[in-house]
Amino acid sequence: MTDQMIAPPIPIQAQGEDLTLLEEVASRTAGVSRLEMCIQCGTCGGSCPSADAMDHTPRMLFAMLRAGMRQEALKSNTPWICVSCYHCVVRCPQEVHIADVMYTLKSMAIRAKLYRDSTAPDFSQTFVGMVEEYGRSFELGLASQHYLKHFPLRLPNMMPMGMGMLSKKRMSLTPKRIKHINQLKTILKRAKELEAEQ
Amino acid sequence: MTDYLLYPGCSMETSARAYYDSLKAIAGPIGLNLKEIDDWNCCGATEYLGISLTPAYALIARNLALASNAANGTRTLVAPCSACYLNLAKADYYMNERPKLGQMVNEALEAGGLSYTPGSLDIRHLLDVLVYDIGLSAIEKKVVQPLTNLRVAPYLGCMVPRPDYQHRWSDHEQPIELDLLLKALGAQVIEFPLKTECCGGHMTQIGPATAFEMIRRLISGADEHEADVMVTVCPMCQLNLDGYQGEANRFFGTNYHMPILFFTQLMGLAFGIDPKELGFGLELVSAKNVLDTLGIKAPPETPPAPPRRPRKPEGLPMPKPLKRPKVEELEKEVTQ
Amino acid sequence: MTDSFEPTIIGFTCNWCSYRAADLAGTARIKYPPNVRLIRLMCSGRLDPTFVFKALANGADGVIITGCHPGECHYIEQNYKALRRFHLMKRTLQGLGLEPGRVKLIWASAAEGAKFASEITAFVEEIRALGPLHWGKNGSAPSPTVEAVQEKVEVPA
Amino acid sequence: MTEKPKFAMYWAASCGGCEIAVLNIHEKILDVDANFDVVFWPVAMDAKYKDVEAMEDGSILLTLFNGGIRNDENEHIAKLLRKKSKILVAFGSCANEGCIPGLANLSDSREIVHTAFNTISTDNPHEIYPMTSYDVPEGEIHIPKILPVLKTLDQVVDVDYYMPGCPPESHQIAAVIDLVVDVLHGKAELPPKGTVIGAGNSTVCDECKRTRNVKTIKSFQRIWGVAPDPSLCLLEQGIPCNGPATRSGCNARCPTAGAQCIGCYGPAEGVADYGARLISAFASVIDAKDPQEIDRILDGLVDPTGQFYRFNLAGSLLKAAVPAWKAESTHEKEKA
Amino acid sequence: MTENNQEKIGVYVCHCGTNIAGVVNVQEVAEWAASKLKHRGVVIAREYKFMCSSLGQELIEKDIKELGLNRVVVAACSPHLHEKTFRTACANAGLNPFLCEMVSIREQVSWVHTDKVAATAKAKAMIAGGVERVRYNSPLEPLMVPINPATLVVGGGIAGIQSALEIADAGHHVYMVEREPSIGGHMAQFDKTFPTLDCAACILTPKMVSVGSHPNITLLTWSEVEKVEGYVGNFTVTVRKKARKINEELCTGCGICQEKCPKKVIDNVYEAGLGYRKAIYTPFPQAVPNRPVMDVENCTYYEKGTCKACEKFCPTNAIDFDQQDEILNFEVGNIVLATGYDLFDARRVTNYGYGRLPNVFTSLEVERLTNAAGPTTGNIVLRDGKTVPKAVGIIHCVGSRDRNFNNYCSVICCMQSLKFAHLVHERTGATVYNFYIDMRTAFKDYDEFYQRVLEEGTLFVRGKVAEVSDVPRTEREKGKLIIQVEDTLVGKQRRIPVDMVILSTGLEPRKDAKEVAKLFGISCSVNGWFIEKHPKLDPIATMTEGIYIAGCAQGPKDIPNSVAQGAAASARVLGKIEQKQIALEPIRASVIEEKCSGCRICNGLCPFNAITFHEDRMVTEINPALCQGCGTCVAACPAGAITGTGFSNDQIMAQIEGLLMLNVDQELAVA
Repeated sequence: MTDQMIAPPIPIQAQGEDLTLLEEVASRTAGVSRLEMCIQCGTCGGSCPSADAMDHTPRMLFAMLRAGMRQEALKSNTPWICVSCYHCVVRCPQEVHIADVMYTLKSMAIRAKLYRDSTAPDFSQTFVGMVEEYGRSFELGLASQHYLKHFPLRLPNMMPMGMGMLSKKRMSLTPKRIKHINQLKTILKRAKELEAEQ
Repeated sequence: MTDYLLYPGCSMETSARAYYDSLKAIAGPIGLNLKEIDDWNCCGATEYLGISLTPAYALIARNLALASNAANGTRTLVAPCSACYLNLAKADYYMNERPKLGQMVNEALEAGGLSYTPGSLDIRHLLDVLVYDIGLSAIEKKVVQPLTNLRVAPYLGCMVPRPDYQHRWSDHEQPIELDLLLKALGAQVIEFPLKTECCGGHMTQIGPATAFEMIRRLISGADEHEADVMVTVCPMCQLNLDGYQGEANRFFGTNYHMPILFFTQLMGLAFGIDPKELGFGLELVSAKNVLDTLGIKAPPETPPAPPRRPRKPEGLPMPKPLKRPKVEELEKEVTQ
Repeated sequence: MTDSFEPTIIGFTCNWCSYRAADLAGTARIKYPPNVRLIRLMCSGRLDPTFVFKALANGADGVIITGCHPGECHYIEQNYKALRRFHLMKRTLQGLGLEPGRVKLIWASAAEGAKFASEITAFVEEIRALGPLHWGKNGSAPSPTVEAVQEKVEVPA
Repeated sequence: MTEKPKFAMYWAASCGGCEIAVLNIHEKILDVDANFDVVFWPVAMDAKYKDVEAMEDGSILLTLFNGGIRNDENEHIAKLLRKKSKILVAFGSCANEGCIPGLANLSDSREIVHTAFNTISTDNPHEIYPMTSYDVPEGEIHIPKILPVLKTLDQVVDVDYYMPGCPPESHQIAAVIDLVVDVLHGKAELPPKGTVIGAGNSTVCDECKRTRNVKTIKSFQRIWGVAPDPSLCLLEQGIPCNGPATRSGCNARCPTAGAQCIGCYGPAEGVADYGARLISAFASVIDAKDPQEIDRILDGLVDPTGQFYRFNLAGSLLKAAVPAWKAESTHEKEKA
Repeated sequence: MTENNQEKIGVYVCHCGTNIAGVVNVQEVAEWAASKLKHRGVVIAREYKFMCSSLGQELIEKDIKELGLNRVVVAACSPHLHEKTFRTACANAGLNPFLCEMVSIREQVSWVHTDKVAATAKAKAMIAGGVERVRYNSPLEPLMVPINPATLVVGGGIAGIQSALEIADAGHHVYMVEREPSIGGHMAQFDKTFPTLDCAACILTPKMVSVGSHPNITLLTWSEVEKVEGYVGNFTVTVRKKARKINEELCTGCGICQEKCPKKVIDNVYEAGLGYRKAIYTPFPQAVPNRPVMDVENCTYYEKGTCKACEKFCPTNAIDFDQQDEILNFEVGNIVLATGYDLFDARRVTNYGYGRLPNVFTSLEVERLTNAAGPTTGNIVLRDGKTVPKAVGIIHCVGSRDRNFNNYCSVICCMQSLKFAHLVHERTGATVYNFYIDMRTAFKDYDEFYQRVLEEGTLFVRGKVAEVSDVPRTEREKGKLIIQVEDTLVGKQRRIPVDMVILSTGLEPRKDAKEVAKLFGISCSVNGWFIEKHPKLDPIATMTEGIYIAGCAQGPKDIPNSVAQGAAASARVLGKIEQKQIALEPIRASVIEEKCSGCRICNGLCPFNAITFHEDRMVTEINPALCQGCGTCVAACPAGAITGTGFSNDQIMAQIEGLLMLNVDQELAVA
């Protein structure tokens, strides 16, 4: 064996560690995230009811943020799978605002267009689109639009439920609009401008 | 009469109509005066927060601003929906914890001629107000039809007891408030260890398989405990567990039939209110069995005398459960 | 050189917590503005309101009083006495037309060097925003010491 | 027979009570006449300033100066008498520490003039204000100019002795006259310069007969709101008695009569700031650790500034409130 | 007080290498002090590279001798670092050490500021403050008090036992006060001790017996300290000796009363709630003293008025139903507090189900289960009392390292968990899982024990357990306790079914630690542990002279460290006793009697009880030996009748003037 046969080591920073990532996530999170306090104990990953469906446990995701793995972290499906049950939040021994960090990661992923599966982001955006338009959520519009796009094959299965909801008037056929929708739109417009200045 | 501001939230007018109807029906008897805030908007559920921070909080804060303007001698804003409750509470808390957020949100609100000072409202869930303000003994006094033979699984879901910014609940994992309220109605309340597990949340929309598994865990848990009905405090939980129960049955090849009702509906029944006024019949998994059980006007059985403690104890003694001071006070209120 | 206002601030620390917090801020090289001059007392309970009045009369624009956190006083509970005196002193000073923000009380443990520095920084900015306090400034020698009186007073012509 | 030593008494900004107090020594006043040649005492005899100006420097043996320095006339006479007197005594609270006239230092002097001449107490439709000089056919006439702040005598000139009280107690005045007479006859020596005479070295409590215990104050009361226990320390009953900080010498007149001490004898020996002593003392014995509770108790002290500085404001470390001090600084600058 | 400007002050400005000189223009400062502060008594001002070096100190000593300096100001680092150094230097040159003041221009100037001009100006102002202050410094002499050679040891756990024995063996008297009926503490409940697995009873019992029989030890069990007065060398202690309802003189410890007593009570103390005792009992057979106590709350006679079985059967008529609590007073010179810890209440972690799920156990329960003298005679079984577990999960860090409960590490849990892993494996052959966040085995032979447990096949899962559930999701989970955890080294959530869960519960300060601290005039940290004088250099002493702390009362620790601290405390006490008398810091308050009007404002302000009121003379007096020098009473005295040495009003007022001098006098500010 000669020296040439041994592959040269890959430099650790080959992918370009992005040490501003953790700070950026913290600064974009509502409240004080305490993200830097994570001791990697795994309470979050252990508590998560939907952890099985996640690419990475929340703990791993936080380690990736620390390691500056921007692409990988933002591509992870983990934040989208989070059901906001807050089990991890109340159990976290370091009081990290885990659920809110997940929201931050989602918004950063949307901004960077880095998610792999568009189901969840689409759902969020459809939902929000309706809210921005009417000031209220519109379940029928949301459900039909969303299922049609992402689960067309499941739609027939969902029909009984949808029909039941409709027949019992638990879903309305037309969206309801708030009175001062223009006021709301003005507020949201200003909020978006402020967000963009960030 | 105590005045409260009410933020109903979108579901109360649609998918959770039964919740709203039954709430309106019981409010009078227990002296709960709810003032719906005018022209409220959607709180954004769990979706807007994941898209953009400032707009999401501005959306929520518009409701807080409207509520604080409407506040006349009261500072309590009641939300019956868990997600709404949490979002409102969260905005109020974080606008204070991160003054910069508060400042940006207020800047946005100003564009619409509004403003909100964090901390100026007490944001509370309906159950909290019923248990801690109205009081269990007052509720118990209104009971004319005790739910004696009904086995109830109390189910709170996630966002009421957690993250609990203002420490309003007895516990994050196994809170006792709903159990005691149902006991005050005379129901047989089962020790339901899954009472704050997740119903699946928005996963019914974005990852049905995951959601169905979470629904199955809860329904099968209640079934194992031989519950006649699961009682919830949240429109989303009700929708997931009731609306998707059939779909979950199909997915796993199971055949559960677990009615899911709002706690206010059971309160109404116990108060002797007509089931129709309480939104019965709107559920997809029929709750007829509940009414049937109660229809049997059998006099309440005298409970069997507790067995005498054996002279020679078997096995090792168990530690006594921890009595938090809050719980102890609450328990004193229920005579049962 | 700008003519921006540089406030002069007198700070009082207790020997056990806040003075050590100042030490720690130093050891950790945490920067804060040079406007504050500290006086070490054994305890915040030693703080006599006279000292604060003296400082204000002699040209300080603000006074910051620091001590151990409640419950952590080296002398068990004397910082509560400081707290109470601070409240009453503040009320009295307000009666004398002083902005309430000119005198401040903060708690800092021996471990809170960073907190100490950030509190000082914040206080300097708060006083800067309030502007100069004219008590005892502009050359009118305030409250001279006994010796100074003897030097100064002459029989007028 | 040699000439009798000369005596003068002057009344600057004060109420006149000090003069009355001097007359209240009854037949002792004859000792004054027997031992002194009264050369200047505007309230008792006719004299002109120019007569005093004509005297030789140091020719008056003893001058009792009462009143604070409020205007330039006060200031001029203070300087004049200082020059002409061997012994200058700051007589009474005004000269010592400003007393009630000194409370004007809570405001800017312009505000005071305005209040005096153009508010509800004065019918002044044409808004006429006094001028300090005015031309009349006989020539220009002057009235004294008000100074920005009231000063104590020793803030203007060197003072030999201090005699506190509002007014000084007659028995103390008598004792001081006895002492001076004894000195004149070589039977005693003058105390060191700067000494406080005609008063004790301790505080009012020393002379107060009420029973005292370890103090814990749970609330402050105003004296007309309660019927205080006649034998127990007033402060312990929540009545803000200034006795603990006030120089003794009055035989605890007020507390003995059932009223709280308000502090006319000024601070005890060696105290730099009278109010600070009381602030510290009162706050030390409040029974609270929680900031809100502390505030609640302190709310009972309705006017802390008045409570602690009724007599001592001009003589305190801070001397005046911020507005008055600002005016004084400007004045000093202009002079310079 | 200044005496007609007779001050001759030397000012010494330190460069501290570049630490100070890099930011502050040291030379300018020294020249300025020499010229501009001349009229304030400064006769010499020097700068030097390292003032604290022996050459720097010699410089000061030389000036004191040659120039006749009578005051010294050193502008250098924090006085907490070198005040002693410079004061000693002054003393060496014959100047009273308290006539030396330090000005901290390193920690408070050069290290925290960057603007050189502003930093230099601030240094000047601070030196002016120091100079003004030092003019009012007065020479102080320490106060000497005699030391009573007797010692009080509070707490009869292993730390207290060690401390008491060492002092008693050295020939001095010890009073040991223990709250429980027997000494021995938590260690007496343990089975094996890590890492050597010695039997706890085998090594502890002989020491307990020594305490019980030592001629120099007065043992007071079932007793509590009620009051402590006095000060180092001269404490007066009041102890309540609770009524045992047993005449200890007559009792022989035969145990017949316990045998005959018909009332069984769950033993929540010694048996950790797992076993039973009688209403009259000694907590365990090797108890010292071997005298029972009667539990009057549970005794049938006190409940119903009849029974007295114990009295009937007692062969020596030692039962005394009328016995009352006794109050004892005695004097000691020093006190060792070894009051130990409480176990964290695992019921607070709802998600681990302790108290709800029968087969979740705490560490202390498992100690009793594994103990051959315990309720199961050493058999590790489930709550049913018979089933041997096939799989056992041990959870570390329960209640520790968690901001929801206690954010400190309880130190002993890792080793305790490893010990349990070993014992469970050895006694039951069960599969053992250990769930840990970080494995902390840092002490002699500890990591070797970890290796041994690894060898035995214990399965280690790195992850803090999220929850323990009894709700199965699959067949294999049925009838089991499921431990749900993220295996962080795999990065996946796991659900591990076991039969038994052992919670390695953390250590907490005693519930009444705060009251005890107050009783003895010491303080507690935020977490509630007693605070030592210095965390590194004086971990045994407290801020109150003559009071020492040992064992877990000071913070979580294992047996070797508790013993070491107990021994160290006794060494400190013996050192004090050997001194025969002690010098107290001269920073003290005192009352000027002629000025005191007896208003009694100050009377309730001293937590050290140094203030007393003399009704006869109507004046207040401060006991200089008790006074700790905080100065609160000085600030409170409305008559200005209390003065404080070292931090007098004159000193502080002068310092304020000095600090602000440059603002007032523009002349001074010019370099």
